[in-house]
Amino acid sequence: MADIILETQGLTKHYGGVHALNDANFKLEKGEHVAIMGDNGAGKSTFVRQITGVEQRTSGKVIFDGQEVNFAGPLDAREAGIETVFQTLALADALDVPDNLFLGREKTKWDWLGPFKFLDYKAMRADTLAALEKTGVKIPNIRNTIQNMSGGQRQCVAIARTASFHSKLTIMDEPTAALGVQETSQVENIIRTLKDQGEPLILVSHNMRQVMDLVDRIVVFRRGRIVANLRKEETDGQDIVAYITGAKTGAEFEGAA
Amino acid sequence: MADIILETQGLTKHYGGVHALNDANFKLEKGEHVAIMGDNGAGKSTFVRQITGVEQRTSGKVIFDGQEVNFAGPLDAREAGIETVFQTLALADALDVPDNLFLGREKTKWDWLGPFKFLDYKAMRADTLAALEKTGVKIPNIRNTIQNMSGGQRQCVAIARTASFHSKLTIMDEPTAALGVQETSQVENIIRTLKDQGEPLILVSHNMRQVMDLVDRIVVFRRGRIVANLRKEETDGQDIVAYITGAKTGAEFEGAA
Amino acid sequence: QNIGASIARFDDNGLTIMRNGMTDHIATLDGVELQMEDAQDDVARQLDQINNFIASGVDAIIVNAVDTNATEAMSNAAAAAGVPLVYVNRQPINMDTLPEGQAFVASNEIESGTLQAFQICRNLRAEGKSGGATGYLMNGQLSNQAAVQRSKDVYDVIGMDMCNFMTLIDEQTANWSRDEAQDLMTNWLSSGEEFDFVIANNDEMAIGAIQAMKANGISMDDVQVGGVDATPDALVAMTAGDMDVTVFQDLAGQGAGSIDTALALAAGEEVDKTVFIPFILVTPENAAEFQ
Amino acid sequence: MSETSHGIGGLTYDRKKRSLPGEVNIFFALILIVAVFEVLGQVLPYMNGQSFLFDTQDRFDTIFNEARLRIIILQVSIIGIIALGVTQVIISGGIDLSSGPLVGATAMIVMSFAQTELVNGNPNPKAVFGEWAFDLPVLIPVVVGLLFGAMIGAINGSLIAYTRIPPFIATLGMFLICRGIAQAWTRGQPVSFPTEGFAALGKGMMPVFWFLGIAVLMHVIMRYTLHGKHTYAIGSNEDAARMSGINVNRHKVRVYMIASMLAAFAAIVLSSKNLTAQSGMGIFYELYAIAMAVIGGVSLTGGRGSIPGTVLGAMVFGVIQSGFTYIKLDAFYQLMAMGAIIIAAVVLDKVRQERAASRS
Amino acid sequence: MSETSHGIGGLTYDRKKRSLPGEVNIFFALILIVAVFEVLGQVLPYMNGQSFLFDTQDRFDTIFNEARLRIIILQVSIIGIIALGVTQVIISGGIDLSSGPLVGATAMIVMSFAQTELVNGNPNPKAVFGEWAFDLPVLIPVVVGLLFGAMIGAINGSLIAYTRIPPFIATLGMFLICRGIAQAWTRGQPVSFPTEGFAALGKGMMPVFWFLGIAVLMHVIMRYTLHGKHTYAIGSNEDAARMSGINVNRHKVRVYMIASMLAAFAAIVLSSKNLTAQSGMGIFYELYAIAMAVIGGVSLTGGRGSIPGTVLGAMVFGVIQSGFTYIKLDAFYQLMAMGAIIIAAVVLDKVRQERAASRS
Ligand SMILES: Nc1ncnc2c1ncn2[C@@H]1O[C@H](COP(=O)(O)OP(=O)(O)OP(=O)(O)O)[C@@H](O)[C@H]1O
Ligand SMILES: Nc1ncnc2c1ncn2[C@@H]1O[C@H](COP(=O)(O)OP(=O)(O)OP(=O)(O)O)[C@@H](O)[C@H]1O
Ligand SMILES: OC[C@H]1O[C@@H](O)[C@H](O)[C@@H](O)[C@H]1O
Ligand SMILES: [Mg+2]
Ligand SMILES: [Mg+2]
Repeated sequence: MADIILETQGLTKHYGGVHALNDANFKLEKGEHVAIMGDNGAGKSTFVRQITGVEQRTSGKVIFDGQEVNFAGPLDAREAGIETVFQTLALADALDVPDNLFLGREKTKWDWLGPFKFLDYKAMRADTLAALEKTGVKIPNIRNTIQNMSGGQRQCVAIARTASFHSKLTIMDEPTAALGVQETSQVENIIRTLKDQGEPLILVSHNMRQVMDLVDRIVVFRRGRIVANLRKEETDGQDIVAYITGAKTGAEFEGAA
Repeated sequence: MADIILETQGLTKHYGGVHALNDANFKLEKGEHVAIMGDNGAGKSTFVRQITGVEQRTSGKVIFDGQEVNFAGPLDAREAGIETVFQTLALADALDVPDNLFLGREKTKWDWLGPFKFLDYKAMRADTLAALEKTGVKIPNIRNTIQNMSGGQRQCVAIARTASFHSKLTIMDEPTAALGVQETSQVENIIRTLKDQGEPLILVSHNMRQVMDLVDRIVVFRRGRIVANLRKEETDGQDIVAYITGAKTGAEFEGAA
Repeated sequence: QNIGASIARFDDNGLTIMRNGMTDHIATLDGVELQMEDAQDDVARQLDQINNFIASGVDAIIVNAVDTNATEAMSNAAAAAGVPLVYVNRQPINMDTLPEGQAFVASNEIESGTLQAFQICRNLRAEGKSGGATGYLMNGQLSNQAAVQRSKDVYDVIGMDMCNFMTLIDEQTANWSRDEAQDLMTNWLSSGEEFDFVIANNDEMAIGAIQAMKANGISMDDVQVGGVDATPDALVAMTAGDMDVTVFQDLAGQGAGSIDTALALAAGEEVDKTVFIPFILVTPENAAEFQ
Repeated sequence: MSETSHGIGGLTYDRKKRSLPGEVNIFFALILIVAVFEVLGQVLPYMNGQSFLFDTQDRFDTIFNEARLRIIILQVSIIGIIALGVTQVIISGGIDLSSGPLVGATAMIVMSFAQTELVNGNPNPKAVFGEWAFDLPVLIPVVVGLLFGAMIGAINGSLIAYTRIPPFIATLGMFLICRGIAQAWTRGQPVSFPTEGFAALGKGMMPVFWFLGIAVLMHVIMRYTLHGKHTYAIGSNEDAARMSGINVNRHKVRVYMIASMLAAFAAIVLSSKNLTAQSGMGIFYELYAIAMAVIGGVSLTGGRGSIPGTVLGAMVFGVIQSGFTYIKLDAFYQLMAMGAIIIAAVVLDKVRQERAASRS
Repeated sequence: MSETSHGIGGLTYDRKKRSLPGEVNIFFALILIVAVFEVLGQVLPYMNGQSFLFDTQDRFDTIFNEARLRIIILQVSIIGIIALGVTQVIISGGIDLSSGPLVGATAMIVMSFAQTELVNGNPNPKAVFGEWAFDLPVLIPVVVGLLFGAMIGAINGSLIAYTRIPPFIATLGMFLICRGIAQAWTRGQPVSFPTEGFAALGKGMMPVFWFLGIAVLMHVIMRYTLHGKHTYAIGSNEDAARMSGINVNRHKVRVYMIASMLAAFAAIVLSSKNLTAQSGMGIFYELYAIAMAVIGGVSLTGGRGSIPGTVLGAMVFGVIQSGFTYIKLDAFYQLMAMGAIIIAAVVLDKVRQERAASRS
């Protein structure tokens, strides 16, 4: 089992009367890229939020890198080595692009000053340009605040942030939803690079083509439950849609949904 | 010219030093469905914001339904007959689904009470269910607040809102970006219905398949300028990508970008 | 001639009477201008106002101190700029060391509370309650020196042999306010305890207490109520038989006196450094004199 | 419709598991505070086993100390009226700091139109105007007061809506302006001796009657009418409200006008209750009114809260104030204890909310 | 890097057209207000052509009325020090209402450790402690004051960070607690007669020195250090800051601690300047400090503002206050005019901002 990077057992989240996630048993091997698909409201983002400690789960276990974990917040998850692009992006509107890219891990000088250490603006700006380049996005002035960026520009900043730092696991929740044709293919290249480097990935996406192009395995959520776990080679778009819509349910998931 | 519903002449918007939109000349005929495509940051949403009065343009003219218009705000635009799904959705987080669907045009009783007239919650709830049905979305409890909805559920609420009211022109800025496979096809059906009813539409989208399926004409933005105006029959995906990336520029737009 | 005056608080009842005394007196004088500032109960603001007067080049300054302990800094500022300074109504702490060209016209709060409490003590004795009487004490704003002093005067009187039959059930602040006094009194009443007197640091609170007691059906003959200030409202209450004791100070006289002293100092004349204006006890017998 | 699950797309929603409304928490906090005072009454040696809410001396017909029940609510009724208006301001995403000074200014103005000619047979020693202003029908001062409130509210609202300056600044400016008006009106002199008609408005338990009556009215407005819905919508997301076609500017003016008219009405009741008007009246009322609303669950970031919550928030203050006098807490420590209890009440509310949110 | 256009993807950005920083607007407002006073001095008949800023009576060596220049900044220096701390609190998305009462409480405590034994040869009539507390080195009261401030700030910050109650409530509670402490310390009696060493801290223009010195320090912190960047990030989007791995809770505690320590330091300078401490000191300072920051362009919704802006905001107050005395404005109207000018200054700023935003 040493090659399992993430495992969830019976992971469940209820919001008052809404059963958003029920009894999710999920495994991800080191180096593996897995897609999560499913209808709107199927519980995909809820699943991501439980793993990354954004919310506290109702019940179930999360085992990361061989250890049972109970992240008190996303800070803990990140420190454990999970990098996430959230669906809500998590950018600070009033700050500019380099500030956002380095938020929480700024480059600094004179570190003996503790919380008052100085920021190395110059270095961060240079690195920002390099990181954004990879996403193929165009931004007229990276010193403008994030609130003045277009939807796709914002998304690229969030992706560049995640891609700039090494991690044990990367999670991307619909990373290309707002992206243009060119930017999407650039981000897909970033994902391929992760694959080549052996970094595992969970990709939430509604884009069938993208999923079939990129990942090894597809997990389908429906009404808060996992209803299918399919190797890419053994399935196709139509088959997946059948699981998404509930026309089919995976053999090992009978009784679900 | 009586069959032109919307025309812009030299529409331009600068934000400080950022030239987001330059000299856009655009025409839309009654009953016509047009797609706007372009890279992230190309100026598509900026174009939409100028037409709908969300922002005040730097220069240029907007002619709607035969009259030059200068909307002071989105309220004016809506009253003139333009229904818009903004990229930012414009939902009130603390209100529930029916409240959001009817925001600004609630069903009421005892109208002689003026601003203190009573809300007809029952009627609005029933209509909400009907309107959402069309988008194919699933929502466990429509009385939950919008902030508790998934990304796709939110987007469906915004679309249902626009689709529920008749208008002279409908504008949708990336309406299906966050939608699942099923919901996307439902929303595309809504758009087809508009087409059948002869209602004109501007659709901003990055989805080539969708654009080719749905619209009559494609306008491409690049670096804040219109660089192509293509009838669907005379183009194809690769051709459009060439315009988006700048490999090609429309004959009548020489000099642009 | 330009005189600048800084008053502790403009919306204070007693100080308003004093202010009016000043403006009325100025109206009778030729060629004298008075500029009055509201220190809004802020010590620091008052010191700044004095410095502003100095910047504007006034001929003399009058100060009704927010905090009489802060007068040293003010005296220093005025002396350094060579501008005469008169303290009014509240006695400055640096009275022994006042620089040249400074004086004060004030009254001593030790008198007010003492006169009031002692008269209540005498009235209670006269009613035959010297075997034991209980009551309540209403404090003014706890940060206000007049309030602190007047309450202290009350304890001192109750500590005397002649008055130690009086005991306080409770004391609370009603912040000089009639409204808060009404609520406070009603709260006291809701405990159902018997009592014989209510002493308040000012008339407004005494009137509030009276209103609350009357609303709860208590006869004003059975309770001794005392305030300070002799405001018109209090005198009316006294004539109506509701209030028993108040204390008058000649605030208008103090105001006018401070102006004359300031003018004299500005003209370089010799003046008395200290002018004491005494408090006067007011009871139903002499109330008419003050109306 | 209340029978259905309000779900769509074939999803079921388990209604039994839904969270309780926030007001329930504040209600528990209130009960808790009362219980603490009851226990203190038994435990503190000098209290001789008195009871806070119950009648231990057989003074009343019921088992309750009715005098206590009355004063608990009476003493918060006037600020409570202000808090009702402030509640909608905060829900709309704004704040109103001017209500306290507005009380002072309105009281001065109103009382000047409510004076009697003769006091105990003597001419009124505090007359502000001449002959013509004596013994006017009670409607006149009331209308004058409400108009003044409406005017101040309209200025607040217009500044906030049309110039887009922060409500904190607009109403802080108005705070100073109203203090100035209050003092300039009679140059600081109190105004007293109203007509009997005017004095009746705030007599006895009348303030409670006004407070609860207006609370019911405001609750209906906030919960069931267009005005209420738009107030929540603007507070939740002003841009969204604007884009959805709500006339946000006009609405804001109305919200601030209602708030200021309620503050003006509070001034009328207050000056009637006290039979006097003084320019310093209403000091810190704005802070207490805001605190009542927030303790009652109104969110300072807008969009959330309710009138019943604010009424309960006001009750918390009433109980605390009365409780302190009851246990004879030293005045110096009352302020500290009040501060601690305000914090504790809101913390309690938060803790219960979070627990509810993470409950299965 | 400042030569490049900071664009990516081949886009060019026209740097010459970028908007001016917000502080410029406030600076213009300030100039405008000064000009108005100068003109009034010439125009009002009773002013006999006096000048506001210039020396027309040849009282000073330079062409300026130096006494005026000094008092303009002197009188806002102490609240200004508080405003510097409040600026970071507001930028972080919070608010601090407790600073005014904290000034009162700290002044009382500090002064008790700063008393002299002999006053003009007599024993100190206001002594709070015994023998041991007389004539202590000046460092002791200063450290005691700063520690007290740090403690109050830590409580504020911890409540806000860990219990998630609104800053308005936490600091309103602390407002009452500090007022209580101030009054309970000596049961309302002022504390006076400090040592010469202590008196030197706030003598003459020392408050100005402290204000400007701390302003420079705070500017560097907010603009160039991690603390500053994280303060802006949290105020801009707290959830995002949390998700990005900033320890938001610990950061908030630090922000409130700095604010309260600055308020405590202001209390030290204030009591030294006035040679006394009184429990009512600092009344309304919290409101003025917040107003200075907001006039200086700090946004009450968090994420936006700067220290130089706040310094200019403070200057606006100084000029207004001094100007009113200069034109001998009746005190009743001063409050009104002050209110109107605060509003006008912010409106002006807004108008210029909007014009700049819609400029081509
Ligand atoms: N805080 C919350 N309170 C109540 N219900 C919630 C909350 N958050 C999510 N939900 C509900 O839980 C369900 C799952 O939501 P989730 O965001 O996980 O969906 P998703 O699969 O990510 O959808 P999408 O593709 O639209 O992003 C939805 O029905 C949603 O309305
Ligand atoms: N308020 C603003 N201030 C400054 N720049 C802005 C502002 N709004 C938009 N921009 C800039 O204008 C350009 C066009 O933005 P716009 O939102 O129109 O792009 P878009 O074509 O809609 O992109 P997307 O596909 O990502 O939504 C972008 O470079 C963006 O950064
Ligand atoms: O400072 C405020 C107080 O001042 C006193 O002199 C007066 O008697 C009180 O009524 C109160 O006004
Ligand atoms: Mg999602
Ligand atoms: Mg866009």
